[in-house]
Amino acid sequence: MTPINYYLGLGALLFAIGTVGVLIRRNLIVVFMSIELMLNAVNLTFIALGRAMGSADGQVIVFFVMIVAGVEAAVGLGIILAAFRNRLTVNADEFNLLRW
Amino acid sequence: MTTWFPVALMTAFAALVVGLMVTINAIVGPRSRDPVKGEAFECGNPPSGSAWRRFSVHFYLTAILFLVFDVEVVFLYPWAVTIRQLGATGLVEAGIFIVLMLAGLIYALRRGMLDWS
Amino acid sequence: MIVEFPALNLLLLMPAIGVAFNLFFGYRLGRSAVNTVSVGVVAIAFALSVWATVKLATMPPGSCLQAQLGPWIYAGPLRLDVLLRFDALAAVMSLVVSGVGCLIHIYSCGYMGEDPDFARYFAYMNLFTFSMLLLVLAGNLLLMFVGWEGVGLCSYLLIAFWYDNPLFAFNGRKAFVVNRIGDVGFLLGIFVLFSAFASHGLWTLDFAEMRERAGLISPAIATIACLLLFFGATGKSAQIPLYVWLPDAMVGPTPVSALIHAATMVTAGVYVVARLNFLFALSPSTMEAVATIGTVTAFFAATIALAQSDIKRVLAYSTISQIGYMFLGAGVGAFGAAIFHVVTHAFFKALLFLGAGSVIHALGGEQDMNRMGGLRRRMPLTHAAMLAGTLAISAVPGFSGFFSKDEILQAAYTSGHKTLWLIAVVTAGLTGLYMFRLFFLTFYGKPRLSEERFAEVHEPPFVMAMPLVVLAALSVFGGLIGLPEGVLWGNQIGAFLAPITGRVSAAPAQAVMLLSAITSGVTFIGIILALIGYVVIPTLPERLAAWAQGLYRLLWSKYYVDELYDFLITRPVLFLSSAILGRNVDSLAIDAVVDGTGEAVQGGATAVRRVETGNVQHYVLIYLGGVLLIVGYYLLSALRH
Amino acid sequence: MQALGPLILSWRSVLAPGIVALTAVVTMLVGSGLSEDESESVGWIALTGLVAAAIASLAASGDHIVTFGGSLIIDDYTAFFYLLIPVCSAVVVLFSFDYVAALGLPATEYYALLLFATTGMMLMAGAGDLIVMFLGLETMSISAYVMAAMAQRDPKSSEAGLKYFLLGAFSTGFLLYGIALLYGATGSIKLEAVAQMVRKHSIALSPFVLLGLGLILVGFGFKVAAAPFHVWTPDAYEGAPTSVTALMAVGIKLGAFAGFIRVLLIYLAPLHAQWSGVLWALAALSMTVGNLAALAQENIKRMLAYSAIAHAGYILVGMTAGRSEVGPALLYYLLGYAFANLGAFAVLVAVEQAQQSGTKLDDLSGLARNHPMLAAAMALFMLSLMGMPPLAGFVGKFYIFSVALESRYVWLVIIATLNSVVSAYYYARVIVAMYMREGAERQAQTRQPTLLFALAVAALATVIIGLLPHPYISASSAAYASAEQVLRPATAALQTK
Repeated sequence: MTPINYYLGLGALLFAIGTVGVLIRRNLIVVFMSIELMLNAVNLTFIALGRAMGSADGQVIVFFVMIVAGVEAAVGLGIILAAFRNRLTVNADEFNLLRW
Repeated sequence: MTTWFPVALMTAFAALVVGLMVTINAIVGPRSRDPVKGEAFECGNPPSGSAWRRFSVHFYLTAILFLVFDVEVVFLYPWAVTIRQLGATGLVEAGIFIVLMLAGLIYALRRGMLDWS
Repeated sequence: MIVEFPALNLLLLMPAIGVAFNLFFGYRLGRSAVNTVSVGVVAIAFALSVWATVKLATMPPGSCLQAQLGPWIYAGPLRLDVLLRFDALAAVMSLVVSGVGCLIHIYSCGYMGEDPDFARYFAYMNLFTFSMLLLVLAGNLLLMFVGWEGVGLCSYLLIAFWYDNPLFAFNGRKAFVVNRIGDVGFLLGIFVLFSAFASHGLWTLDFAEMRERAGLISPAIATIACLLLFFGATGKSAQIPLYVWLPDAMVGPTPVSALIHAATMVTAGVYVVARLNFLFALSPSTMEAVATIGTVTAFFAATIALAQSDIKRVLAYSTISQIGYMFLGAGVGAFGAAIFHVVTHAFFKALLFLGAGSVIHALGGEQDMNRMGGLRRRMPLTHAAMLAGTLAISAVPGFSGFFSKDEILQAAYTSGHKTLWLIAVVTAGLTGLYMFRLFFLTFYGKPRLSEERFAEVHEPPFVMAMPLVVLAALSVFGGLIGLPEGVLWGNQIGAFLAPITGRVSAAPAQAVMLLSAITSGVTFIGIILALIGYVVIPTLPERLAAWAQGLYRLLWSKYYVDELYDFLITRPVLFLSSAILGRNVDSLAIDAVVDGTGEAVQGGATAVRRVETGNVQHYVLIYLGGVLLIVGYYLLSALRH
Repeated sequence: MQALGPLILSWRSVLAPGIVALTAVVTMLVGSGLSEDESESVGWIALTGLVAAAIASLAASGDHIVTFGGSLIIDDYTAFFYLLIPVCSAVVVLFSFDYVAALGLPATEYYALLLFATTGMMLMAGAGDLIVMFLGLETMSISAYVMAAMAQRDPKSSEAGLKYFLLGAFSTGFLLYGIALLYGATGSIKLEAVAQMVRKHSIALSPFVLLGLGLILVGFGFKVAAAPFHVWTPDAYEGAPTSVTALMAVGIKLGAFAGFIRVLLIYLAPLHAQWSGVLWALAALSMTVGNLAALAQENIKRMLAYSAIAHAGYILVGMTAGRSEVGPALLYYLLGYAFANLGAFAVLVAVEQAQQSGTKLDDLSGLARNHPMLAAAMALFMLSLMGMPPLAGFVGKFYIFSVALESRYVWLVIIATLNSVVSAYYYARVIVAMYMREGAERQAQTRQPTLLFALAVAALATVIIGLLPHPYISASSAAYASAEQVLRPATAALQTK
């Protein structure tokens, strides 16, 4: 069986990739996809831990996280759409009406 | 540390293979740069318009609805597996869950989300 | 002996009733109703104070009256009650607050007779009286702090009362901010005391209980706490370094200056020190600091007062100077004398402000003494009253200020603070000089006002004159409650306060006489200098004009005296006061500290604000920075194990 | 796999949030069947539901009981927030009526989302495991994201929603990762089990627990707007419709702190030595950043956002102390903070409507002349937030700071006290603008009985909670004590073993 550390390491790596994506990508949709990647990295971690410890809790959480991610997708795309309608751009740099 | 050794080996190997293939391709591959070559392939027809098109928002709304009802199953499936152990309580709870989803569906209908006219 | 005395609640609540009345019905019911109620509630409060004091006086020394309005903050072991306690110190203070306050309320009826915002004015004044009474009656430190902040708020509201003038509003805010700076010290002092006593199981901050257990506090803690509290006191009582707000506070209505910025609120710092004397006694170094700051403030403020031409500003600096005396008294252990001086100062300074107010009122808002002069003839009553006040503040023997100031100076001398004593004596001379300068410039000499305006000058109406007369009488005779030991009935107020404030051992009789003589002598020198400079010489040219021959010589003489005066006193003093203090110290150093802090804070504000670039990915970066710091911290601590 | 033991399902634990959630569904269904104009009246349905939930909150009071397999907790702490949160939301509903119409917000969705957000806040207060805590947090946050972006035609609103959402979702990732690590270290997501595990020295100091703890601090720090995780706050508060800002400043803070305090101070108390240092830094930074930046603001909503950050800092000062004496102080402080803020935002809503103006400081000039009651109320709220005795803000601050000092966090208390002095300046600016500056002549105010009622509730609460703090402190103490009960039997059980 594959040692749990591999899963955890992969999870951490995916999480880091997602984080970097949020930080450097300019397209809001891609930023949002990076966030989803982070959530799924955590999901992987949960599954791996749950399986390693023989507890179902890990999998239960993943169901909930998936739901939350889905809802966030729905809401997030809606908000990005609203922002796009107002500003005709999805470039993260250009949203700076509110500052200071 | 030894547990990580295969990973490192794997990574190095993958990098090596990919690097090799890309490099060889770049060196030996023939190249012809003309506009036709750069065009998108649309089954032989000359491509028209931009690939960046906006879709009707209805596609998107439907996708969201699909997402919601798709994910619903995630909760119903484990319940179905343990339906006997959970008994009446489980039945009531699943019922509440389904009724709530139904309320969401009614709301979506009233807001005209499935109205394509 | 502790006696329950529920009327104390009423005493406190009377002004609160006035506030509610003025706020909700004031404008609807009109001016006379507002005047009646506002004065009435304070008068009732005064009557109740008298009743309570009489009752207290018949009880054995050291007893007190108390009333509990209810529990306030009970949390865990914390036990704070709304407890009012009326002991000798509170008695003296509440008599002054409600008594002088009542007179000033009466005077205000005339002074604010034409102001459209009378209801708001009286609401603030009653609120002030309420807060001040709460401050002096509070049985624990935190309740006192409520009153302390309340008077600060009222002071701010009343300074900026005529807020249409942006300068006034600015000055109000300056007062507020400077006071809040002091309040940091005060609040921290409360915290320190609280934690010190709490570690010995005392969770009430109750004055009486703290007094009983003061011995448990280590001198170091007492020093820290007392210094912090004293820093707060310098804010409210306008001492170095936080005195800058008081002269600017003079833009408020003059009765406000009389009540808040002369008679009562600014002495709150002295009251706090006297109230907590058992703590200050634990820390000789703090006592030294109090005495030194008081003396230095007294001297510097007096020199500044010499160079001012605005009548209210002179009085403001004299207030700062007099409070300096009070702190000197407190600092050398003569807490009773300090409180005594609070009382007499309340009488004569309220009188002086109200007199100045009459003058300003009569002159249609004119405050510059260079445009006054000769008012004696048009305002004989005000003139007489001001004379009484000036004699009292200059500590001319026999007048009220003499007894209290003398007691402080003697305590300073006998306790071995000879340098401070010397500075204080010189300051006494300066006091005579600047106060009589004010007096002469205003009431003597040729009228410097245009004739039409001079002809319109009139005595104040009865409601304004009456308080003047009463306060004049108090300024003249008020000192009799504290005669030196061995003279007639001796020091009554000292004996009354002794259970709270303790007593200092009196100096031998000859020394008393000698010290008094020195002080009085210096005072008289100051007065005579004022007389020469502002009365005698200005009249000489007229007489010399008659004697045509001696004109040149006497003109020269006048010039000579003026020059001498200018060279020997005004120049150095002016140099000190306007060049160093007035401009350099006052505006540069202190304003630089105050404004500089302000600018540093503003600069910090701008810097912090610029972090918010509006770019969501910059936010992510900041967020990640925080995450990395925290994760790094935990990784390091995990590695350590 | 664990055996599915007998499930203890207590209706008491879900009654109040259930009512709110059900009302949300009813609002959604009823409102979507009505025309645009009619649908504004669904606010009354929402109000009824919230009031009913507040009454039903009493059902959750009592001894500490864990139900739904450890997912929900019944005790006075839960009841305290089950009562407070719907009341605050109800006040928001009260001053939303005309505002929603004036801004052209979709009323049905507005009230439904407000109710869903309220449900989430309540779940956070009653959560007994980390999943429910997470779900409550997301329910409340996701609703708030949408509400912030609700003024569709206002680019600022959608930008506020966008930033709030992106950073919120990003932050969710970290919180979740923290939960995952804690789960991995302790083998459970039930708070009680986690608490028992971290008592063991070997587990408490494992990297998993420490990193998990750190990331949970990050996640909650974001929700309570503690610096440096506060960056979203000013933008989101400024851009969102004012009534939504009120909900964010009060409701979300309450929910987040309810969860944060329970998790950290009660269940992770054994790790106090590990988290107090980080909280110390967060508290000091939040207070300083919040107060300094607030000084330079011209928009009152933005200023109140920074003030909210500063107040989070004050609360964190108390949490840093971490002793059980501080618990009641925190709850009491939240109480005073909630009503003063609600009131301040209610005044802003009123001003926006009465004057057809924005929420700049200049827009408040001369308010005392034009609307004396509004100005007086605003002054009261500012004074309370400033910490002027005897109002609630002062008593709360004194209470928190004195406990912190008692725990020897001297420097933190000094920083806090200095900060509260700085804060006086910007709160005073509002008062100065209202009372001491001339504003343009404005037209007469529109009469709004519900808004005035909301304002009166907030003003009365601010005064009464400050003047007569005793009953409220007792209630806070009882609430906190009952939440703490969980530790005692556990300790006893450990000892008997």
